[in-house]
Amino acid sequence: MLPYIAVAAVLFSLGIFGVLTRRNTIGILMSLELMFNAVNINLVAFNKFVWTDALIGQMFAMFIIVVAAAEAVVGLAIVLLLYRNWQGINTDNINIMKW
Amino acid sequence: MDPQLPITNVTETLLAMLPEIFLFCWALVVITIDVVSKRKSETLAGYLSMIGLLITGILLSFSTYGKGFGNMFFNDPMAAFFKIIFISAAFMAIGSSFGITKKKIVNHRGEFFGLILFSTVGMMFLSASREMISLYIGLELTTIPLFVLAAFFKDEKLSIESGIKYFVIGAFSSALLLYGMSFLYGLSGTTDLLSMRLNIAAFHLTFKQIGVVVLISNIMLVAGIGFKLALPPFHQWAPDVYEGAPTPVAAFLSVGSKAAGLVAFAKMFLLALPAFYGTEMFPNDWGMMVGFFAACSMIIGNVVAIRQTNIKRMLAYSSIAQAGYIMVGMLALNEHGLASVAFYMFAYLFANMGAFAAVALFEDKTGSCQIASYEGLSKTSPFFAVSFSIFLLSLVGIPPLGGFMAKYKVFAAAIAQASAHESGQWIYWLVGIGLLTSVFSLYYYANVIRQMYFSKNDSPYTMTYNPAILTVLIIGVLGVLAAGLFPEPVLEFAGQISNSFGF
Amino acid sequence: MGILSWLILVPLIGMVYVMLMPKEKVNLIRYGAVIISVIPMLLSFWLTWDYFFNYSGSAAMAYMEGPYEWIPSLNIQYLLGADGISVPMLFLTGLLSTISLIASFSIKFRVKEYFAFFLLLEAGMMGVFVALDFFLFYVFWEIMLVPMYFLIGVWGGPQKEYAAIKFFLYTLFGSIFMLVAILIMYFTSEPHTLNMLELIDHGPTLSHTLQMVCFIFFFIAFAIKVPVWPFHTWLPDAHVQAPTAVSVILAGVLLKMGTYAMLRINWPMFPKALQDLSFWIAVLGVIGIIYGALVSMAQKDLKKLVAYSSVSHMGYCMLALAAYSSVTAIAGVMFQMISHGLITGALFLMVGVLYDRAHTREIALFGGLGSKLPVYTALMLMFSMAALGLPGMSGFVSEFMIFIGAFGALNKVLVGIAVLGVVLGAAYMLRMFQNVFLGEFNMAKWGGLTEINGRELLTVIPLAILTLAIGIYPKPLTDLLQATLDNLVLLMSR
Amino acid sequence: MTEHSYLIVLLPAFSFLMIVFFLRWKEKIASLFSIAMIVTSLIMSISVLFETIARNGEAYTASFTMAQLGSFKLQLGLLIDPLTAMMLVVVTAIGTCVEIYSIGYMKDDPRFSRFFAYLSLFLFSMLGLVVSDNFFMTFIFWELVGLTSYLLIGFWFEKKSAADACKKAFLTTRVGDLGFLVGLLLIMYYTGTFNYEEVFAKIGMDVFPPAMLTLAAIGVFCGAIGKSAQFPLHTWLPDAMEGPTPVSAIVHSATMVAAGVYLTARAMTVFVASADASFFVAVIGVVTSLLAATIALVQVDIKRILAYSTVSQLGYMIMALGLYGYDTANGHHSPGFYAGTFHLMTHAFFKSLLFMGAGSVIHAVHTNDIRDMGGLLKKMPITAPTFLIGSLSIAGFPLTSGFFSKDEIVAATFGHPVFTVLTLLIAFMTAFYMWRLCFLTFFGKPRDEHRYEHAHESPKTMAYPLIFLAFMAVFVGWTGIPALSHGFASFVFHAEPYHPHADWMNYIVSSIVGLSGIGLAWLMYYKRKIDPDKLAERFKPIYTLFWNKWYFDELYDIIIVKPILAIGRFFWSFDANVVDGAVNGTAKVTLLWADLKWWFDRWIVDGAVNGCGWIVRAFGSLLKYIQSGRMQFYGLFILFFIVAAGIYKFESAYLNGWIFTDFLEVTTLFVILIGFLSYFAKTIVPESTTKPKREE
Repeated sequence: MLPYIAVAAVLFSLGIFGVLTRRNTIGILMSLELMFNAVNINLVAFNKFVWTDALIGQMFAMFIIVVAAAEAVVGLAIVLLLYRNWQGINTDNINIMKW
Repeated sequence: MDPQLPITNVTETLLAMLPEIFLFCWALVVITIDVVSKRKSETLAGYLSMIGLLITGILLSFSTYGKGFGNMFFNDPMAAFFKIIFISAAFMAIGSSFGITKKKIVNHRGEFFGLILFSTVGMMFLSASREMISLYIGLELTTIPLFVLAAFFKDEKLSIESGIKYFVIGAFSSALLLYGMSFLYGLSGTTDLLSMRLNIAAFHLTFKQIGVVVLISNIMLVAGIGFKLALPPFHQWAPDVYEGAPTPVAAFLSVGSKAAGLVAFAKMFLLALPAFYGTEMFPNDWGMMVGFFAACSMIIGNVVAIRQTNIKRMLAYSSIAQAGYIMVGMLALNEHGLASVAFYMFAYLFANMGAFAAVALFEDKTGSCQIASYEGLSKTSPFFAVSFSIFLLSLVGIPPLGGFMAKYKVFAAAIAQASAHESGQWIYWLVGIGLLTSVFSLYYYANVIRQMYFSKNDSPYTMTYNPAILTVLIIGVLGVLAAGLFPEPVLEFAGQISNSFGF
Repeated sequence: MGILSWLILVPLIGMVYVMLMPKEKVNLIRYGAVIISVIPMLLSFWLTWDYFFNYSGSAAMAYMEGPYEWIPSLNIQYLLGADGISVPMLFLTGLLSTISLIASFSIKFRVKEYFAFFLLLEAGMMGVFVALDFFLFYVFWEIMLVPMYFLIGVWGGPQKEYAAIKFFLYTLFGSIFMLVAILIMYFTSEPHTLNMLELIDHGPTLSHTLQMVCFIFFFIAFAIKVPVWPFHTWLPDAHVQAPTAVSVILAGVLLKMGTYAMLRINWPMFPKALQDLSFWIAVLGVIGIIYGALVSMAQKDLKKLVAYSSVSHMGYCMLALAAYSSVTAIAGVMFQMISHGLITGALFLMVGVLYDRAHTREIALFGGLGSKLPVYTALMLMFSMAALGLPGMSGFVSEFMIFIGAFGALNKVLVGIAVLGVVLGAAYMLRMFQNVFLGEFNMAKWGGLTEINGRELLTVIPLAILTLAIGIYPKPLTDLLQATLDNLVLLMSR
Repeated sequence: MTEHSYLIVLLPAFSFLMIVFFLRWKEKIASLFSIAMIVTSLIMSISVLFETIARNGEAYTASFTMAQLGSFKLQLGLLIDPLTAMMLVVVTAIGTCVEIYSIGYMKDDPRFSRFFAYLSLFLFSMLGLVVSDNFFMTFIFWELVGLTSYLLIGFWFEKKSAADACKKAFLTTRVGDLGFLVGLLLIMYYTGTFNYEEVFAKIGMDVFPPAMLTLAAIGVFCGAIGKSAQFPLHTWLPDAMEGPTPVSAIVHSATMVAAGVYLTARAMTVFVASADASFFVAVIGVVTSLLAATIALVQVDIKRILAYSTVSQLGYMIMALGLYGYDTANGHHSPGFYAGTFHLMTHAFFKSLLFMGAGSVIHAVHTNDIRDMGGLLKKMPITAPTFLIGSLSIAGFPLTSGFFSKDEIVAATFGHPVFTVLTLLIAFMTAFYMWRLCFLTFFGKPRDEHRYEHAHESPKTMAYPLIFLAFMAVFVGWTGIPALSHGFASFVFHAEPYHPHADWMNYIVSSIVGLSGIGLAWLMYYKRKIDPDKLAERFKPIYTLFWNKWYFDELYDIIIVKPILAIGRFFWSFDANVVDGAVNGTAKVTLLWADLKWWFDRWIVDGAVNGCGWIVRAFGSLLKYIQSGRMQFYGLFILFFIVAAGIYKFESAYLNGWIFTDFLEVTTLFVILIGFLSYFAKTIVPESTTKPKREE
């Protein structure tokens, strides 16, 4: 089981790294997906190797996939708006509000 | 009725869920009617939504305690109490958004109100769950519409910026939350919160090393839920989002979303991962860690608020600080603790929604959110000034207003905890920090009052009130006064919450 | 509903009345407010009369109302009562409120709000002096801050905003300590209660540390109100910036709430802590006396001088409070509270009269007013003399009792130093009097000053009469206080 | 009549109230009413005096409780014993004279009726002081005479000197009262009562530790030092001459300033119980007397000479009383008590006579400077002779009142050679400076022709009191003639009088001393045999010292007045800067000394609240930079704290919390971390983008 967990952890960390360092908003969205998928791997792995009697973990993962899709839709819509208002989706410019 | 009594069949379960189901359908109806009526009417959608919320409230009063679908739907006193808060918050947020739907959101009124209603439904589900999956879904159903709502002014950079910030940080923390949850599942094999608590405890007896995992998931959960609460250091999105989002949305965020976070926190940490001060059951003494965050929140919120010139930003920091006070109540693991949290939320609802309604009204009228532009308002719009002052004073915690009663209750709970347990002595410091910073908070709240009252000049603006916002302001004032002067029924109700959590 | 509830309720009704009046009907508001405030004044007079003849023989609470359940889940009750130490305070509050309202006729703008706030303030003050439930007490204590904040902030002098927020912050800062102490008391009592009378029995059973903590917390809260040196810096600002009538209330009633609360709560509840700390309290008192007097001497602003003299005068109260074992000293506290209320109230009114005419309070700008304004000068002389403790006035009786009592109970050298305050008090008052009223009159500059008018006389004459009456024949007051104070001293010496 | 003696006190008070409230506008009626009241009091006093003699001097007492708390009582009461009865007559008699005199003297004053009101108030207070039966009541009236003295000195308050003088008088006497108050507190503490007779009885019972008794006695005597203008508080009395002359005549020579002597006599039992205190009293008395006499030698202001003479004579009385206490405490007999009170009475008459005479002279020539007078004897046929009679009396010319009373004082010093010598020296000086005054004023050639021409005799209302007082100045002392078996002594003692030794010897010595003083003055200022100016030139340092009144005013100004004002100012700025702005740092405190005022103005806006507020705001200014505006920074922030919390939790769970245990510690650490991060955030965001494009 541990390899799976490790892969998930690596994936999660990569996701975090991506979210925090990408300048491209789409890239950030993709990194977020990485993080969600890391969680999914975790859940499924636990279900498969530890708690095999019920499918709770897999069910949870299904829900997460659905919700992540919905989130991605909203996110992409906002990115479109970003593009329209800033003529670009680079995060460097998106700091009008501060302090 | 005994909250533990199961609802036996699906029909009854669905009946128990009737308010949520109704509100969900009503939201669709609102959107549909707005589209069908070709978006002609300025107010139709708004009033429809308010009526829907009222009906939901009435339905709520018929619903019973009990659970269904495993523990996925669990109607306990906490659920009932917080549903009232969510509905009221939504009601007041909608009431204060007539100004922007009249001018700014001309083509999407139905969607705007519909999304608020959807988010409310999410919160209601969230509050009625004792299970991780439904909790997560409730949380997301709450948050995703709010992402949209924050970015609702499609042509305003500020709004878009607040939307993207809210979205990225929100998704980021929900990923963190999920990661923590996944480990909890891994340790217990269940998503039911009560069984999870027992399973982990049993597991820990035989296998001490899982403590590290619990620890990690603990922190992940705090971070994920802390985001919803805007609890420092997970608060940074809040000022930006509050400033950029439409004011009623900010109001709804500050009350509804925060209350949802509280519920989630209570469920996760009091049911699944209870902290035991001083025992070595497993290393999830989250108490002191959350204590640091609460202390930081009170300090940072109140201190930084002093420096703000934009009133929405100031209120954002104020709500960050208020989260700290609420968490003080949460840390009191006794019969007063949860009750005080619930009551605080109740009092805070009226004061904060009222304050945001006043800000929204002023913004609609003048287009400005600067504190300085409130100068001299007491002469031209006395009702506005009086009610706004009452809200602010309630937020400071001046008796006999609700805010004071709430702070009293919270600090009473904390001191009861501190004086009862040797290991809880540090809570005294927390109370001390809380009280001290509440004195600082006077400085910036009073600053607004000062602008409105102390100036010799007359304000160039005179407020005019539409019926909806008038209702909101009046409800706010009455609520604040009632929570301060006759809080007994609410306190009693809140007391049941503690009981239902086994304190 | 008993008489004490009406004392609180009538001003609130008055506030509603004022709020319902249209803002243009200035006279309807002013006279209405005064007339309504006369009712609690008469009630408080009757109360004093009735208490003196029917209840003053015993230390028990009279006119008890309640306990009615208010918030049962927190054991908060509506419980009112009055005894020998609250009745004189109610008398003072009733009288000074009406007088201040009459003096407020010189307020020219935003009259409606002013009178509404003022009546709210009166309700709060009355409440503090009759509340016997801690929570209720705290509510009344805090309720007053808001109208006070507005009264200073809207109608005050040039630095009003600063003074208002400073006052508000300072007192709120004190209040949080009180809140913590109240909560500790509540949770350590068994069964949990907020009833002050029961907690007075509960207090001494606490552990020594806890007693000390609670004592100090309460003390900070009340000391800020008194104000005890070094918590006094809000006072000069608030006094000077506030409009006349508000200064009168501040000096006459609000400062007394601190000492009253010490007598009511702090002192009898934690006798052990009191015994440990009494020396230091006396030291603070003596510092206050000397410091206040010295600083007064350096003042250039008439009102600031009077304000700092309050610090000095309240220092006497603290000195006497430290001498808790002496009935004479505690009686001296009560006398000093009343006489300071009357005298300093009157001095503020007088300064206000001058300010209304001259639009300045700079001592150095005046001189020789005695020849132009004989009546005003005579009254001012009388009140200055009363303030410096001339026999025949209430100030003397109180100071004398304080010295006698404190000398018997405290460190003799300390009291000896405190006696210096008598000379210093004379020094700053006479210096002020000389510079303003004696010397050559500047006809060109102040020729236009007019003599004190009938309305203003109406406000100060009652104070003058009372000052003299208490100074010449204090026996009724001592009789009224005797039983209560005996009991109090017994409680404090436990 | 004795049982109604409270009326003696109350009638002047009634007169005061009537004038203030009803008769203020009718000057004539006001003055007449006031005189009627005091005359009534005088008649009653005389009858009280005779009744007291008839009672063989037994004391009459009555009391009224002002306030009571348990055993603690504040009472007002009457104590009519011979001393009281004597003083009552003296006060009312001189009061009557002065009021009549004032009709003329104050004739055209715009505040004529107010003057009578004040005089009545003064008489009320003085009589109250006289009849008091306890220390408390004495203290009350003690202060009230202080007030009236203040009012009367400052009667012409438009003059700056008068305004200064009245304040000085009040404050200086109040310094003495401080000691009085401490004495009272000690007495109350040890005896539990204020009543004279009870206190005396308790002293007999040894309730006092000796040291405390001495302290109490000296404390009470401090009151006398202030009120009777004894060294070192004597400086106010000469300045008090700024008041109208009738005021000087009654308040500042005959009655109020004698109150100190009266109090010392009244409380004699206390002094008798403490030899140390008595000796202190005697020393103070003689020092004062000598000091004042030396100053009087060179002064040129007629009223000031009389004022210093008053101080000197009061010192005389005090010394006599002190020696009595000392001798009695040591078991010797002494006539000091009798001498002191006797001189008090005679001095009251001749000194008020002298003052009124001086007032008459001033009225005539409109100057106080005796160098501008001369030869007035011809111009003032009534004033001059009466004044000379008064001068004879004070100089101790045989068979005048002063002769008998001064004689007894000399007798009281027997057994203390130093005192005897000094006493005789002072008597000599007294005779000299009084007659210097007389010769310069009334004899010789007029030195200012203009003033001389316009001089005229005063009106009758002023003249008649002079005649009456001159009569008294000669004959009142005869009540104490040894030949009449020491009538006064036996009366005051109401017991077997003590006969001093060597009466005749004594008389001869003091006569010689007095006459030689007059003779020297005659030689110097009438015959001009010795040139006073040359003398002054020769003894220049001493002359300058005397001329400048031993520099006491300057000294007090430097060591007391200035420091107190400076301290006041310092505390004030302390208040504004340090207490108020505790955070502003110690560095600023040092600068504070540089220019207090500037700092006050600069920092008044920074209060403790604002001071704290300053910290809070500064902190707020820093912390707000964590809001860098970049969402990825926010994420980083979250991550950072997840790691931080992880470290903390791991440490507390598995390393047994050996790094972080305290809640406050970690909270502070967290806040500091956030502060650091915000500083970091501030530095990484380029300045160009810090300008928000929001609506502001």
